[in-house]
Amino acid sequence: MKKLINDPSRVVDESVEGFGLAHADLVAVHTDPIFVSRAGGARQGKVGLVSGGGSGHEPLHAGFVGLGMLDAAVPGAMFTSPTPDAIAPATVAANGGAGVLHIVKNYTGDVLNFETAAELADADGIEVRSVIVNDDVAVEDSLYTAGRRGVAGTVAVEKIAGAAAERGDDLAAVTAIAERVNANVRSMGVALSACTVPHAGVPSFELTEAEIEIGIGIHGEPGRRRIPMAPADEITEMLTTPVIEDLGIGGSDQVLLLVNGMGGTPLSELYVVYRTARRILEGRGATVARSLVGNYVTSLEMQGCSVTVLRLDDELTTLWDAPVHTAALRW
Amino acid sequence: MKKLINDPSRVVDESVEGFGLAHADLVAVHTDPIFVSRAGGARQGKVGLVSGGGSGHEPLHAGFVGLGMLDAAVPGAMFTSPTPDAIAPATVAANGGAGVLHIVKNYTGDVLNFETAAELADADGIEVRSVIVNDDVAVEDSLYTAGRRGVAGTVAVEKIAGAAAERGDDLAAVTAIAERVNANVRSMGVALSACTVPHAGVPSFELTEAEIEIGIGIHGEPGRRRIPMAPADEITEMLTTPVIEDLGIGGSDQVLLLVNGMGGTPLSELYVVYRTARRILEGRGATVARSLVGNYVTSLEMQGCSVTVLRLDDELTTLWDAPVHTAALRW
Amino acid sequence: MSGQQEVELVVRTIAQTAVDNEKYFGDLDAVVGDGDFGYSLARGFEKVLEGWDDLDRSAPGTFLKKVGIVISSRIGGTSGPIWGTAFLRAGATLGDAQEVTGEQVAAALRAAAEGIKARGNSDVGDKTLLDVLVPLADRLEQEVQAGSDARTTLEALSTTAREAAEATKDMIAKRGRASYTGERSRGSVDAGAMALAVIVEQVDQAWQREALR
Amino acid sequence: MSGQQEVELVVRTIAQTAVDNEKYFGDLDAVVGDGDFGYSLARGFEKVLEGWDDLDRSAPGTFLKKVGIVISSRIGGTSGPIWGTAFLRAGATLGDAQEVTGEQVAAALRAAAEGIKARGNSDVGDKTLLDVLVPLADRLEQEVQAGSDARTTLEALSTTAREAAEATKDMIAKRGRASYTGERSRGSVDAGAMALAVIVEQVDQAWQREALR
Ligand SMILES: Nc1ncnc2c1ncn2[C@@H]1O[C@H](COP(=O)(O)OP(=O)(O)O)[C@@H](O)[C@H]1O
Ligand SMILES: Nc1ncnc2c1ncn2[C@@H]1O[C@H](COP(=O)(O)OP(=O)(O)O)[C@@H](O)[C@H]1O
Ligand SMILES: [Mg+2]
Ligand SMILES: [Mg+2]
Ligand SMILES: [Mg+2]
Ligand SMILES: [Mg+2]
Repeated sequence: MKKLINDPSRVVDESVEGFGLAHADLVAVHTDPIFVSRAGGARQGKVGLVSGGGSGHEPLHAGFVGLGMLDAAVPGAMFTSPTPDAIAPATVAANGGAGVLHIVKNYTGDVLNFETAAELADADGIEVRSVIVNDDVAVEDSLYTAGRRGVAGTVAVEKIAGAAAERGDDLAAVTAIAERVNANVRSMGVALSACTVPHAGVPSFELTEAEIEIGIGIHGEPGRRRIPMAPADEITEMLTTPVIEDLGIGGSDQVLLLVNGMGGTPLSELYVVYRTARRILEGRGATVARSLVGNYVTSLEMQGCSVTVLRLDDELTTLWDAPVHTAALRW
Repeated sequence: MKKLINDPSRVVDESVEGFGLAHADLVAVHTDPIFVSRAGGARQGKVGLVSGGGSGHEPLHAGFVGLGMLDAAVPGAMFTSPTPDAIAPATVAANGGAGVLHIVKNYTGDVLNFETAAELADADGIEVRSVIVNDDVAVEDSLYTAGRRGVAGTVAVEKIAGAAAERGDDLAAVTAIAERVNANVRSMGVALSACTVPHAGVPSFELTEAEIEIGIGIHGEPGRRRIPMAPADEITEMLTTPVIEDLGIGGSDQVLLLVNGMGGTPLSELYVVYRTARRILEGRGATVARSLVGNYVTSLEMQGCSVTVLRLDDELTTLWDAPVHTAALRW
Repeated sequence: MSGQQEVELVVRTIAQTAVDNEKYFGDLDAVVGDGDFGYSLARGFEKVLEGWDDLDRSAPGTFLKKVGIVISSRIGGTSGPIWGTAFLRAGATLGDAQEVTGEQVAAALRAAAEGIKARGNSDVGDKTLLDVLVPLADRLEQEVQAGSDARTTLEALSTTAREAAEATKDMIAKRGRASYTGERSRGSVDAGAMALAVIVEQVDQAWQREALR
Repeated sequence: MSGQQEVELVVRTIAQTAVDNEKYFGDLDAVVGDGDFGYSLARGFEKVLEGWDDLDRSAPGTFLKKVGIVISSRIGGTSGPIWGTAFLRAGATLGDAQEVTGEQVAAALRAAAEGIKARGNSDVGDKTLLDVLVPLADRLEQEVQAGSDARTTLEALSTTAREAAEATKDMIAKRGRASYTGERSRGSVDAGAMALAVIVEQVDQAWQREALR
């Protein structure tokens, strides 16, 4: 394992400290427990948005703290959900008196820890709602499983719910918007290489030069199946088609297309994938009305990408277009 | 070699096509010869800015085409300077009647091809000036060498010269600003792993788990020396100190600190490096007035980073802060 | 009958085992999970050991509840809430009794298992630590009913735990991150299940060592 | 005396050699450079071959100039301008003569080398293709003065080129991307130099083949 770190047990602290120094105009970093909140604190009367989860997915979530998006982010250890004693004060920091929405990716650890934190905040008199993001079509959603994972679609939920909160929607309305985004967004990912969690020190799985993992999550776990390496167009097809079919995209749909890098893939390759994913969508009659290409929800240095499609409506488009000013997303 | 590509000889074309589709609001993509210009064409009376070079450094340069930065970018084959027959029409497209500045990274191929293109444009009646960016302190600058390379400092030259052109400076003034930035910016880089050029198919060099290359450029060539792997703080020291000393940073200096990823390094690690580079600068009495952390001038999927320091003055700071609206840099 | 001393021995052994096996438990989780289980458990129980002397030990049940609070608040991931709940429920079951009977200990273990089921929305057969914990609770009840002594009981529990942990190898994970790999989760033991087996074996041995002195 | 036919044989052989050795030349450049030399040369000379029939062949010099223009405009990197200049200068030296003498060919080769020096701000000893091209020009002058026939001359040039290319191994690169590695550029031959040697050998062989028919 070669990484630009000093000590596996200090990497999250040092990285978040560096993040805070680089973006002091946008965020304040709190330590012990560690969380990131907007510089200047919560805006009175605005619904607060808090997200968090294991580290290693940067820029998610701290990179999305700022105007028009999150009010606070809680980074856990690498790939490990943060604890309630960090989520609770972040919730307090995000509260402007109009309640707080927790945006939680659907992993047992995240769900449980946010649940406990919500109870703690509730005991402090803060009204908390939660939306569970579960956009990953690679995983079967049933009562007999842990359900679909939350992956790159989280960016869309955070951006659009953030815009709704910023324009003054109340907690119920912001929650409803977040749920609408989640209901209309789907993703699927591929890994060309694994990643190495610093405290593990070895890659999370081994792939030969001729193999890839399809249907991966964002925690270095193996995917649904291992298949032979294929040209970008074929891989893009394998990612895009399940997403489109699960969403039932067709005819007159307007969509947002997000091609997300897993952290170690050159931008040039993401645009190759984007080009083909877009063609596939257009081939079904859909219009790609908005696009995002880059590293947004990563798995450390993993090579690979995910394709996310969000079905838009006028309101979602307006909220997507609304101003955002964070370290990782800005317009 | 595993890459999200279809065909090594088509990767630049397909990637740039995807880029154009994703950012149609910002850019127009021309094919055969390939170049990228601002959507809507050149603004009359504004000095045009053109840059270019081998592909594989994305988002450089096409990601910086747009308001407040470049007017056109010319991507060559991977790590190969583009030809005059592409640079010349890009120069014509960028010309708003006030002349064009070529921003050229100091590589023999880039310099020669831009030179020829400038002659061609000149023959068409377009006044062309050039600034040669050479910020890499790893390479000795002397008459007996090819001189220092142009690396991540290019972003600062393009941003600041772009702002000067946007505010209406004439060609001589924009050129002078670009030269001032170049005179005050220095960089040095490290590789933890090599990169693989698609048409080569094998990594540009081999490193064991215990080795890194220090003083690398951005074309996968080996660095100045191979040293044992070290903690991030030590590596950061090895990158930052030569940069600071070459620039003579001290006392009351205000600086921009750019920690640039080589393409395959997680953002979290770049912030670990940023934190320490900033401490080193502050330890010398300098003030880090502006910061940029991310993948801006990359070497495909190489793991590693570079540290760039730009000595600011009031005018450079104002121009850095001026609005920019490109695919990769926006505020 | 067991008292504060015995409970402390058990908890201290659990904590020390978690710290000592950080790498092993992490590697188990890495096979089809995300590899953080060993790290999470070690960091959490480290905190328990660090704050050891300050834990409220007015009664075994109170002590267990305090340990549960440290765990829930200091261990991230799935393991914090799940293990925290187990300690909290066990502690609540014991109430403020100074000395507890075998039946009470069995009830506490059962409560821990039920707490995890509720919290984790999971059950026996999902390939989690419940596939060791529930057989453990069953076996403890049997041994208590049979009137076995501590030594016999702990040996029986060790055997049960090890066998149950090994048996998770053939299961398909239905809960936790391992479940995302579907069929591919078959063929390796569950990390939480095996950790519990190792812990029970260590408790057995620690008890023997203490009894010898 | 040589005419259009001989010049076409030489250029076609250069082009075919560049295309055939794409991988070899690229690998040579990859050692301390960026590995694109083979790709650049192959793509450029592919264009020359594609447009072969449309090239202006009114005179050998004109033909060389047209080839130089294709190369400058279609080969990126350092090689485009440098090889382009070589062809342009050689062509200009031959002017519009229909038949050229050995002296003229030698002068053209010398002009090519001088053109590269000027364009690349480089000279013999910098570990570039000049370290083969200049010895080649020297040797050609000698053979012409000695009145050697084509066969003898080409054999001599092959030997000179191969030796000169091998000799670049011990040099430190002072120009081109390889120079960035400083001392580490010692120990491997220069890509451009070796490419030139391979080309000369192929021209030698092609000439023999054609002469046999
Ligand atoms: N829903 C659940 N109910 C009970 N136990 C679970 C559940 N999910 C996971 N586990 C147990 O937790 C272990 C993994 O813990 P941990 O690595 O902390 O979880 P994660 O990394 O998925 O958040 C598994 O080996 C399993 O024994
Ligand atoms: N300044 C120079 N003058 C003459 N020849 C040069 C010069 N720089 C490089 N070369 C030659 O060009 C070869 C590399 O060509 P190429 O790979 O196209 O260059 P690059 O990738 O550096 O732009 C070298 O092996 C050397 O022979
Ligand atoms: Mg985890
Ligand atoms: Mg090159
Ligand atoms: Mg885990
Ligand atoms: Mg080269």
